[in-house]
Amino acid sequence: MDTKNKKQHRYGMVIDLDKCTGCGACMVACAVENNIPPATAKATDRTGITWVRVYKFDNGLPFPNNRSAYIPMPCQQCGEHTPCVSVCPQKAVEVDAASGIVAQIPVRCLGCRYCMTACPYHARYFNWWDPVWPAGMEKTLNPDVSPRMRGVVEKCNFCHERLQAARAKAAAEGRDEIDPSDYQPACVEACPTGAITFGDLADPNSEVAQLVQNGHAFRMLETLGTEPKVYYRSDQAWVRQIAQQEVQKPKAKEKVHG
Amino acid sequence: MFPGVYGFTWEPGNLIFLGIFYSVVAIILGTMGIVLVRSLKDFQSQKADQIRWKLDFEDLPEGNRTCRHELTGEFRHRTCERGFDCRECPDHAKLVASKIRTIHPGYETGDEEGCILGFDMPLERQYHRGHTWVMTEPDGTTTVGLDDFGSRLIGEPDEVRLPAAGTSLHLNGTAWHFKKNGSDLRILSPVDGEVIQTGGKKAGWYLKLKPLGKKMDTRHLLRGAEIRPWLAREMERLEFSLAADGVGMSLADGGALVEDLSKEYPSLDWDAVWGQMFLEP
Amino acid sequence: MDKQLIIRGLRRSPLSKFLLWILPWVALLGLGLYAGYLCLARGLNQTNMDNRFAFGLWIYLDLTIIALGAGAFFTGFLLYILKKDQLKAVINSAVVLGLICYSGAIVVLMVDVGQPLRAWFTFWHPNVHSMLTEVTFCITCYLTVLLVEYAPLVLRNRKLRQIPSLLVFEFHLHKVMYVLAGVGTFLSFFHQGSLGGLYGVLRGRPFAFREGIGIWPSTFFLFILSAIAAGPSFILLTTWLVSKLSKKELVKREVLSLLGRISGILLMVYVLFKTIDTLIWINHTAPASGFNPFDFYSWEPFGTWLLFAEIVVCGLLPAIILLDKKRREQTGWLVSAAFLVCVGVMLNRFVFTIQTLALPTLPFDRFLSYVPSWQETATFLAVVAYGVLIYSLSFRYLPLFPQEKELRQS
Amino acid sequence: MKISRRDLFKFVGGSAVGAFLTPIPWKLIDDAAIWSQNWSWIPRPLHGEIRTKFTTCTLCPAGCGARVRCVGDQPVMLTGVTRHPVSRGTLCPAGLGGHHLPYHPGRALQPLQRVQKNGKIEFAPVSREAVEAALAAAISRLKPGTPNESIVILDQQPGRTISRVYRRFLESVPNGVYVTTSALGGDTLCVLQEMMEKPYGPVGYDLENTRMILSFGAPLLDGWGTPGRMMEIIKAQGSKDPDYRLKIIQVETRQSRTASFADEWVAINPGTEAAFALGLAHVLIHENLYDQDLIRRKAIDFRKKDGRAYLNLVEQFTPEYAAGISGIAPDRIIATARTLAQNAPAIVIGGGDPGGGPLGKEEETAIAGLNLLLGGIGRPGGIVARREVPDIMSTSHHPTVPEMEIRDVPDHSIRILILDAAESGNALPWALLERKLVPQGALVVSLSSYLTGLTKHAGYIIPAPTYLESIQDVPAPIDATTASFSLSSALLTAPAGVTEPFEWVKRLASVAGVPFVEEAQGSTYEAQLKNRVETIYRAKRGTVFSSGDGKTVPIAEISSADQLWKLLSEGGCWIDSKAETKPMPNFSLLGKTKDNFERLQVAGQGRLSREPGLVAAFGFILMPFGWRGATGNGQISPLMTKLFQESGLRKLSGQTAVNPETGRAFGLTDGGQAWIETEKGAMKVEVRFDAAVMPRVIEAAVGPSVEAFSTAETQGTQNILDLCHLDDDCAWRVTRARVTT
Amino acid sequence: MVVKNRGRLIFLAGVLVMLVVGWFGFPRMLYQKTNQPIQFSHRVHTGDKAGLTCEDCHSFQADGRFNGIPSISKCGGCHVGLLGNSPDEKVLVEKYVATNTEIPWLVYSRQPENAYFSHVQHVRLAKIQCERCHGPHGAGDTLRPYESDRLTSYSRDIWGHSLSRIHSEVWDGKKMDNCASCHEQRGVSNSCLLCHK
Repeated sequence: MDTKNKKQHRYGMVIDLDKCTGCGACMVACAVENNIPPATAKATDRTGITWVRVYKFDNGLPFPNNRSAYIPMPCQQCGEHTPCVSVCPQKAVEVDAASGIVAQIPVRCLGCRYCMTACPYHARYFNWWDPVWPAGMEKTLNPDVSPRMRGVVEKCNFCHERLQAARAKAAAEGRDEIDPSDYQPACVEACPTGAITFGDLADPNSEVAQLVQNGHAFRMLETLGTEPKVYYRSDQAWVRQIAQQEVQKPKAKEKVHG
Repeated sequence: MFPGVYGFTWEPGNLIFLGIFYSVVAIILGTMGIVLVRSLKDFQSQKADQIRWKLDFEDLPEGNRTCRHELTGEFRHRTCERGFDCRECPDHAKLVASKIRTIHPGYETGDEEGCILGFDMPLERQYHRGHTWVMTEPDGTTTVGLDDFGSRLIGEPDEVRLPAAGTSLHLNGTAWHFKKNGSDLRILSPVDGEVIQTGGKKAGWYLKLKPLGKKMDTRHLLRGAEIRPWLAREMERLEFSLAADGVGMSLADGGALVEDLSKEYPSLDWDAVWGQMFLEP
Repeated sequence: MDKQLIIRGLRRSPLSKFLLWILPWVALLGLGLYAGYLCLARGLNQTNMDNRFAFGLWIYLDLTIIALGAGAFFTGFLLYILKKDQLKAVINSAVVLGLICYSGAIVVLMVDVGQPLRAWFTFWHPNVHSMLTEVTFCITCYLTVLLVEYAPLVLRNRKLRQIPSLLVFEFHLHKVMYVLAGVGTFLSFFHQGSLGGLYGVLRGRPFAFREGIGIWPSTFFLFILSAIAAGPSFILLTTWLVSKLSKKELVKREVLSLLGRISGILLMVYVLFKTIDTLIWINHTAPASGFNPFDFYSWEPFGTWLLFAEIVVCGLLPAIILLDKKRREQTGWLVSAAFLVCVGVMLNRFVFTIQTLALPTLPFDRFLSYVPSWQETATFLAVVAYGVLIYSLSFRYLPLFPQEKELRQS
Repeated sequence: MKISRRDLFKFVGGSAVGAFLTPIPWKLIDDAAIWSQNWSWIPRPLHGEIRTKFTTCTLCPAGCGARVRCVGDQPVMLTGVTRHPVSRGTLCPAGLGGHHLPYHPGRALQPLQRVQKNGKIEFAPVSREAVEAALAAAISRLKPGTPNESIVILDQQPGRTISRVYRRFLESVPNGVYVTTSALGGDTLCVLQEMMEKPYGPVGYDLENTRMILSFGAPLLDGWGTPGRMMEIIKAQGSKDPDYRLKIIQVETRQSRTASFADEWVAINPGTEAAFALGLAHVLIHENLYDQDLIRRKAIDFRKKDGRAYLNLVEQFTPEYAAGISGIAPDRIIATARTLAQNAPAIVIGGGDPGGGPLGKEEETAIAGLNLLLGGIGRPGGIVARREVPDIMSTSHHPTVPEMEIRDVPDHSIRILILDAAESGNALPWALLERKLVPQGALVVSLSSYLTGLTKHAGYIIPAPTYLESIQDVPAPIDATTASFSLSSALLTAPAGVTEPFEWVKRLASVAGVPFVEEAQGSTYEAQLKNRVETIYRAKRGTVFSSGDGKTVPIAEISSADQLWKLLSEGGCWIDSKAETKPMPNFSLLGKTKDNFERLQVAGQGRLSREPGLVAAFGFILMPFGWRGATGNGQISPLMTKLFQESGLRKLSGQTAVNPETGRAFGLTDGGQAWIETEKGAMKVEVRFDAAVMPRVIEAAVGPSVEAFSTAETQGTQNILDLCHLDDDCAWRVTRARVTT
Repeated sequence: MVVKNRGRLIFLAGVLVMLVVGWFGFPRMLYQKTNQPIQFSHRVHTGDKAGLTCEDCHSFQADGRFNGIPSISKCGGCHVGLLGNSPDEKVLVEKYVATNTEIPWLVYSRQPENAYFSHVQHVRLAKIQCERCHGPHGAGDTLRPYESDRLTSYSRDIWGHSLSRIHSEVWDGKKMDNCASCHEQRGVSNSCLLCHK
């Protein structure tokens, strides 16, 4: 297998916010696929691990004109100035040249969490606890993904193990390139409304590349210049607007509880 | 990290960063290596005593490092730079050769023979700044002992550790140890020599030495007219040292030290005073 | 035995009083060690840090004490390289403070990282583009240097000095101190810088992000400047404090003045550059990332008062005091100004650690607060206690202030 | 030779230097790091042959197909089955984690008895025989013919083979009553059938062909009906001509997921759905937008006859009048009615929130009336008839005990209550069941896999196998337009101590000596199921979907009943052919019940209208809400912490939302704590400010508590449902509450 | 007796003792030896007698997954009864084949959970011989005892037999460095994700 002469892929996704109902299937499917343990009793939305987190956001108007939408935030797989890669002191993070996927290798990670402070998307998660599954449930772990230990950072890698499986399948059939239909991340597969489209952005004929071209597509925090490979789209102007408004100003003089 | 180790790339960034790092490590290790080699060399050539004296001497307050030629008035103000070792001092040699020696007036005031400022300081002996006397015996050996000033400062020691016969002593190295009130005091060796005999308590703690070379070199020792001004300076120093400890004690002219000073003023920091007076700060 | 260890001629309180003094610090250290054990054995869930507040009290502590510890390298630099011989009076104390700061920082870092057993991977597989790699390399090398610098001090202890081999070693070690001071200056210089770079390179945190000067962000240099400005002030402050606590004169008054003057000059330079940097950030960097710079200050209590306090109250003001000869000669003014300088650098490190993380980046993010857990606080306090203990022991048994004996006798 | 201390030092020093020339330090440093990468307490996945199996999800009545990825025989992942005729390739989040349920820490693994120990309720092990003896004794004490002394089996997934067995059993004992819960989403359909003069048979929503849905709080996009069906419609929206896209209007107080996703969200005052529905009817009639032909021909109470006709009722509900009650502007009511008429075929769906409880019968009558006015019954894109699953023992052949909804069961009448393990996924407050029990000495037995929810109130617990541990049949979902039948297979062996409900009923019958000795005795559950499959096969209707290859073939192409059984037990699905359009019988727009005119009139004033002063006194209206699957009494995968605890995507029990302005006016803080106090009690909750919440309403989540994922506690010690006011018709949608800090 | 340079000799003795301990004693302490459940002769199976190739037993699934050590059913395919007279075969037939129990083989080249290795890509696409990594394992008559690191529970084959990691044979050692250097030689990417899961 000579990766040098192989096609360079840039896997990415387009998430249609008009189709996301915020059901959370992606989060559960992701956790099942990637052997993410259930939370301990003390975990919160700030210490938990969900490689793809669905946020709710609204148009900021008062009742009854308030409207809200949901936005799934996996690792945005930044293609330029990838903030987490350059900060990692021991190369536990890198951009995979063949796929464009930002790789996080927990067994290399020393748990300094610098990458987490660097990531503006909060798409990186630290294992504050050792993973614990209820007795017996560890039998349901996915053999293609290794469970992590406490003290390391982890994040979405577009279900890279599925890319591996697709490559193995291609190799078994004597092919050098995978069949694109063999590689779909778990969240994409699980999304009941088909809100997530996944594919190779480098292939102009792919569905994702077309969707990106078709207008109404945008990326989060584009002005930072990190060139994420996760795109969003919405036909609703307010959704597009709010997703690009970088800082939400504090509302009145609310007391904030963290 | 190293070429050949997985992950190493020949990128300029890598090379610059690691180059700097290795240089720093090399400098630190190299410096430490040099220190170790030098220490080992000096330690093996038994220069420890010499170094100790060098360091101690540098630690002495400037007033305690007065040149002997200032005592005699040849200089108005002069600080010794050589650890009281006049043997190689070109100025000393010059001054001795010129024989222009101003005799301190005190010498002529007619102290009792050998009794200077109330201390028993026989003039046939030569004295070291660390309050030891040296007397060259007719048989070519040399006797070394604590001078009267020193004896009175210490009084009755709790313990004395004399060197065994055969031990080589070096100038300003340790001659013997006194222990008193928990303080460990080193008495500096006034000359180079090999111990051939030691005298116990009854004999008044002395050492008999034979020269290491052909002849005992005593050029650096105080003698004759230098003794009185030196003692006067030592009295001053003592008073100063005691006063610093907050004791309003006065050694007015004519007064003499009692036999065992530390007994009289037990509350004083004698350890510090002895350290000062025996040149062991 | 205790008496035998105290430098001849120095006055130290009776052992019982000394033990009474260190007892609470030992207790605090014990508590902190227990807290650290909890964090290592059970994981960092013992802290109140979280995915959003991935850095907390510890990193803040780290940045701060390293900034204050800059006094060590900078004094060494002034003394050994620039031959400001007057500073010989405080160099030993500065070395001890530096050692405390750096070793404390490393110990806390080892608790702070999730997998300390793998920390050495940084050496084996270094990512030279990471500021943290630079930090790691510098901090380990500089700690080694500080230990080597501290060694002669320890060897000067009265009892250890009796051992001839150690005496010789100390003698030769002292002779090469200028080399170590030079290396230390180089390392610490980069270390301070890379700590500043740590935040300055964070493109994803537009509040901290600074455009580069060469390959470095401006914070790289500002941290160095602020650290070397604060370092002498910290030495001044600690010397004054130790002198007050021990009721002894430790250094000559003009040494303190000199420290103040150096601090003042550097601070003035720092304030100038900090102001320029802030203006560039307001007018260029932040808008370029798509942010209104003043939005960052719209979350109470992190208002613009912080910026004012940092640059004017704790920057310009003490700089003016320290540069005024008349005020500098008055201990009250001198010490207060030094205090302000230290507060200023602490505030600066606070803003970069805590405010940076508290501010939302995503439009639907919330502003977050964070309160350290008792384990974090105890570990933090243990470092303080560790510092006090090391300093107390060093002060008692080692020749920290060469002028002390002289001043006592005069 | 004497060895001095110095020698020892030298030796140690030499060793130390030497050590660096050996692998010891280097290997140990490396091994220590490797050790930290392979801690023995970090579980390792099973490795083995990867197999794909198929089954049907039984966690709610939706009946979704599931593809099971197994390592050896161990299921490790569930995904939807592409082209599955019921679920359309989709699994909901609860279904995605279904394979974790056998390992849920809250499982009951042996028969348990509720005991009081030191004033605390505990569950102590008990023998199965003892439970059976106690029940047999209680059965023997039941006096035949006394309707206020009944034995009830509560079945939340009716239509299964076991449901039939239950009914047979109840037929054999004195005063047996077979009870189901009000099926959310199906309520409108049930009421609609009651409004028909003659039985019309089962009906379903033809969502695929409709152009508009007006939903009264039904969580259309959040686990309603068969979730995959609605999702498929959303999925297809993009490729449709905008003019023909499905338009959804959600009428709901809360900005639910459906409300935020819908084309329009009509924020309605709590408990005033009837007013809005009647207001719409008023506009439809006044603007002649209704199906005049149908109404003229079939409606029996449309004309103004005795002043109590439908028209008289509707007359009162002018847009202005309805607006005053529902808080929706008259223009909006008129516009909505027009939109409904313009976007024919349209469907109006009632139901309500799975946690907020069902709408009342009156509201459902008004909503069903809208469907009738729009003429949406029996035509494509409306409410269409379907056939029953072929069953030789269907009720028409063998009269058994009637099916009754729990809200229709007289209060204080149940002496023995048996809870079936199957879940509807919707909330069911214990207070509702408690009200139906005799005040003293009622015996409650739960056939449950988990020691949670309603089961916590049972006197005895008989552990039942959980999902994937037993073979079960899955009947057609309530909203389906065609009947379907599939099987869930036993991919895992149930643990010892667990009893299949069928076996248990058989044992109970024999212990109690009831004449339950028909073909069931001596048979196995599997045989019963096979029997049913055979019946389907013999009916020769419909098609069969095979999960393995994703193909659908007519049943005629299946060679034998055994082959059909094989296909179904490998996750296949039988789908009935479309029912022919049946002529509609006459209907009453007010429903059959005599006093419905008055009842609707009252209901039209809104649920809180009876004591208007109290609203002001209490200040807040408490509205519980939930998510089907997580509000039920069953269990959800511990991994659901991702949606609740670890992301805030869904609210946990004890979390509430209020409008920021209301919150501030009442001194509440965002993220702070507050007490909700109602006539039933008080509860401490966490308050979040949300601009989408109606002023003066406090929305409280009916969800799992944090402990529910790691212990036997499903909903914590206290549940917001305990605070809710239960209406006479067993609705608990709105409750007056006081909120204080 | 006064020996000249006594101190130096004692120091050197310390060094020497440590060298012996480190290079000879330490490996014995670190590694735990376990015998395989039964002895198996690869040579008998691959030689003229049975004539099997590696892939006949260590086969691939259709989707490219590597089956690794064959399951007992594979053994049972031939060893229904005794084919020879070796005592190990007797154990195989009686203890494992007859009861359909899997043999608890200890896999010499077992990689940790976090490593992903695709046999199919190496064997089918890159056409690398089994011997490149497994050495002459397939030609052996016996199975050597399995050695595992007490600290990490890794097979000794991962670090390689020589503790210095200076290996005389190309297949000795299956640490990441070994994989990486071969990848480097062949111009294959050394991306982390390629081999970590």
